[in-house]
Amino acid sequence: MEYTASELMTVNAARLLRDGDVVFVGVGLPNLACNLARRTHAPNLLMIYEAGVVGARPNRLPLSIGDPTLVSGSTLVCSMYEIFSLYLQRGNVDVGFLGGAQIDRYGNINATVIGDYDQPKVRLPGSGGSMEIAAWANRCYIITPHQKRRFPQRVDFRTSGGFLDGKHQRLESGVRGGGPQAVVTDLGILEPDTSGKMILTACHPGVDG
Amino acid sequence: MEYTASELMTVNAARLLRDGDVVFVGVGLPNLACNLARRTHAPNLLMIYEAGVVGARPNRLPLSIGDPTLVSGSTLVCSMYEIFSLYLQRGNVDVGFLGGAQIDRYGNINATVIGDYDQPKVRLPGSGGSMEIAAWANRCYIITPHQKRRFPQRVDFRTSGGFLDGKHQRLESGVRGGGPQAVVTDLGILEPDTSGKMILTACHPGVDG
Amino acid sequence: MSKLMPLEQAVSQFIQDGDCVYAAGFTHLIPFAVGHEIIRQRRRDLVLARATPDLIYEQMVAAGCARKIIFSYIGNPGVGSLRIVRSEIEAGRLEIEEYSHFGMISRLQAGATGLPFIPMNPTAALDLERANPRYRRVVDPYGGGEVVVLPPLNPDVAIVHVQRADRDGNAHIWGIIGEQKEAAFASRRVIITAEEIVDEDIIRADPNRTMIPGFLVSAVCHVPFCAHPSYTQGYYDRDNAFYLTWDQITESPEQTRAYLDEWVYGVDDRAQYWEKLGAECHDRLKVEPRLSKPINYGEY
Amino acid sequence: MSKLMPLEQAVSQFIQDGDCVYAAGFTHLIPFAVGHEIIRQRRRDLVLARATPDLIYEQMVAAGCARKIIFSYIGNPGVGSLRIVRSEIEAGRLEIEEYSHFGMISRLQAGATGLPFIPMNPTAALDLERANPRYRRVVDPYGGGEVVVLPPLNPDVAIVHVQRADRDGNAHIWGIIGEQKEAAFASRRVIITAEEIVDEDIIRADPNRTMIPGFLVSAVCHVPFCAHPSYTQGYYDRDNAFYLTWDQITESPEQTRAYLDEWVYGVDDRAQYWEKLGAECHDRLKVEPRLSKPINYGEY
Repeated sequence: MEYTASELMTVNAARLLRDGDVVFVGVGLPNLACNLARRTHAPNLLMIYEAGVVGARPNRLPLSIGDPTLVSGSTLVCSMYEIFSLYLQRGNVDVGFLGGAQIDRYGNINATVIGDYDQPKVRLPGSGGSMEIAAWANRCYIITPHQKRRFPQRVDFRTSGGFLDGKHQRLESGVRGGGPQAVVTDLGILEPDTSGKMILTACHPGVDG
Repeated sequence: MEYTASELMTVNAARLLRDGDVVFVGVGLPNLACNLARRTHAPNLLMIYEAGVVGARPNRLPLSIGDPTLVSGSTLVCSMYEIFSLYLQRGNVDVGFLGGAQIDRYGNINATVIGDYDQPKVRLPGSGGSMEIAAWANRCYIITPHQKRRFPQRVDFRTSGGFLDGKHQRLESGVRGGGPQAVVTDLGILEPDTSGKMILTACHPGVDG
Repeated sequence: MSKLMPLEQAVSQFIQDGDCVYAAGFTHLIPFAVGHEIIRQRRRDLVLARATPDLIYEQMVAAGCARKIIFSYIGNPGVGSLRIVRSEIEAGRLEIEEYSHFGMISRLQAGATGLPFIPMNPTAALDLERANPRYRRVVDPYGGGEVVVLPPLNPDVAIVHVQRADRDGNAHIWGIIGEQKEAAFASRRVIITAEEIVDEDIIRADPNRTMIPGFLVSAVCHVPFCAHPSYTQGYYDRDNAFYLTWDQITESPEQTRAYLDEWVYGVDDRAQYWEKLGAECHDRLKVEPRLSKPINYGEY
Repeated sequence: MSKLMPLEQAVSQFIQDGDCVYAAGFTHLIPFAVGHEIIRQRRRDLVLARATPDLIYEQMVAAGCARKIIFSYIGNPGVGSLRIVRSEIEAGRLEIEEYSHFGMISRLQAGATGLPFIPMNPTAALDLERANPRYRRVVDPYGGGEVVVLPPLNPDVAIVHVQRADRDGNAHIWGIIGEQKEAAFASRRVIITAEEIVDEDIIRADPNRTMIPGFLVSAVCHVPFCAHPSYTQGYYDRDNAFYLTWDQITESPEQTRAYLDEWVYGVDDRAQYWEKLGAECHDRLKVEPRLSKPINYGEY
């Protein structure tokens, strides 16, 4: 059977979802993974979009996170303040998906800037919803292509916090969510060890671990 | 022409309203006064009810502040948190009406308790919306029958603040609203002097000032 | 996942002695049928939270269900006082925790949004702040002034009556929407009662109308006329006459007991209660239709 | 009191050089026609606030209207980066003030509700808090932990596109409702553009649908297709193709200038712009109806 790296990542991300999970969905791969999970092992998966849509049933693949196909036929639409406060901050979100330009070994993510913040080499899009998703979703999954430049020792800017400088630091910080539970790449899956370091725990077929 | 004391109070209260005023309306006499003003000199008066109704056009006299006749045909309905925050706290309310069991000479009102708070002689209904209306509406009008027991030197409990112990105190407190602008009774009208004391400025016909 | 069950089961399963209960609804949609079922199941030591305790909590207090009330206005709206609640407080037999409306609703808002406290602008009326130690002050870190703050209210159970819900608990509410949404998100468990149980397609045909998502909900109960003597916008009118009658009933403890015996203990459920109210009452509370215009969501 | 006027007049009268402008709408209802009119009227030194600057602010930045942007995500949603905004920031020619989405929207919420600051739970990602001095911390007076706080955002002008409004500015919005309400209440002036101007009876037939009350509104403008290449739920689709095309256009300054010359400076108003888009585009963005069911408010 043939498949692309992206299809493999989608399948692996879908497998991390459990039936009944409330998922804060982004567009692209997480959206595909959620729809795959909902049509296979997790029929009661509830998809929430940061645009304020709950229980979407899109008829087409949305380009943007605020596509009208997410709204028509959904269960509930609310304001952005509500989706971030009543749903995410209140602790009603089980799973969040994250990505970014740089990810360090503790799952901290940079989506803001390469180089210095005030004189950036490369200005990236910034946090969007990710700063709070990383903090408050019960479980976070990071999806990213496995390129060396994406995995520096230390990210240039912590847009969203993983285990900070070690799992104890996240616990001491008192944020409610459990932090990154896995990094899904096109080569395999990394999971945190007891100290919060991301360790390769699965290699995809044909990859030399 | 014959009229009751209550009708006279209604007319006098209506006269205090200006065209275009946004009024936080209570049931009973204030509701009548607003409807009278809207049908005479203030056609653009906007009535807001603490139940969350904006621009009501009641077909009948509502018994309660949450009557369904206030909703059908109104301009906007929102939640209680919104009516108190987006409208009242934000400074969008021009006029509030207040009443209470006791009113002191500085327009402070007691609607909470006669006697000691922890061992009350008479337990009254409490603040409802009045604590914030008194503070944040641009102008407040107090409507009350003119009975001696209602005008003590000092109220047993300050449910809502008028000029406190003098106009300078209210100014120093930094609350946004202008405080009580008049007390309308069945005998006449009292208005604050420069120190914030309520002084009889008008006597109704037949009343011996 | 259907959560549809009889109200009797929902109360028995999700409301325990000692719970903090928030029966939502500002004048509108007050879930009287649930109050009556709680009385019939003889729950005790409840902490009853509501901005306006109204007749529903007065009846529960009269029946001995409550240890404490949390409130912001204890009157019979448009009529006068709540005689029983008032005399129980004056006698020192009912614990109180008191706020202004905005304070009460702000506590729910903090509870619903997961905040440890919520700020309000000061009002210059300090006596309630002094009387209730939950009111505190915090310095504004930008201007140097102060704000008044309150902690979240997170009831054990919210009871929310709605016009229509699907079996999963997704609920449409219109008319006065008071604090239903905030109460549902703030509480650990949510019981929904509905005038109508509808197919999820009806809900999904107007997602902007949905105020409560089903995943928060523990039980969905089909209880037509649940709100009487309060009302359900578009379904039946407020029974203003009963609010006036209640003022007379509560003039004596005997009359109050007789009312509870006949109208609460004496009926099995809301269907029997409504039947017993009779045709004159049904006619009086009937409402002619006044429909909104449909809106177009578009087929995308 | 009718506030109906042409968009040209509304922009000329209510948007001044140096103003802080909030063009509302998360993906949905983005008021592009107003952005173009601002470009045509050559406003300068604007502070452009929006959670997602999107193409509307990129075009205004390219046209030289902006001194600064306040934002939480500068991408071309679903496509990639906003090349011009990005390069202006990298070149140090555009001042920035940056938040997360929740921080940005919380500032509007504080502005809309009249609070001096608003609390959020900490996120453990400290770099943005350090980079933007408006982020501060306050000790929770109940638990001893800390909250992150932000001050209110009170723009000079909010621009809000809606499905329908009456002449007074009372507006119905459905579909994604992002931050329109908060932006309107937070701002000193509000410009409403509407796909349809309707009789007030249409608004009053469904008061729970009204998000913005007319008394906040300075101007109401009838601007069909105002949102293209964004969309209006139920009226026309998002022009995803244009979002992809824009990514190519902005590969060179010449192409960008040519676009502005042809599609902004080269047309008088939105009606001409829409006409110029042509039948193929109109057809592509057409939407088949999908109607909500009417609800019953009742005749009381």
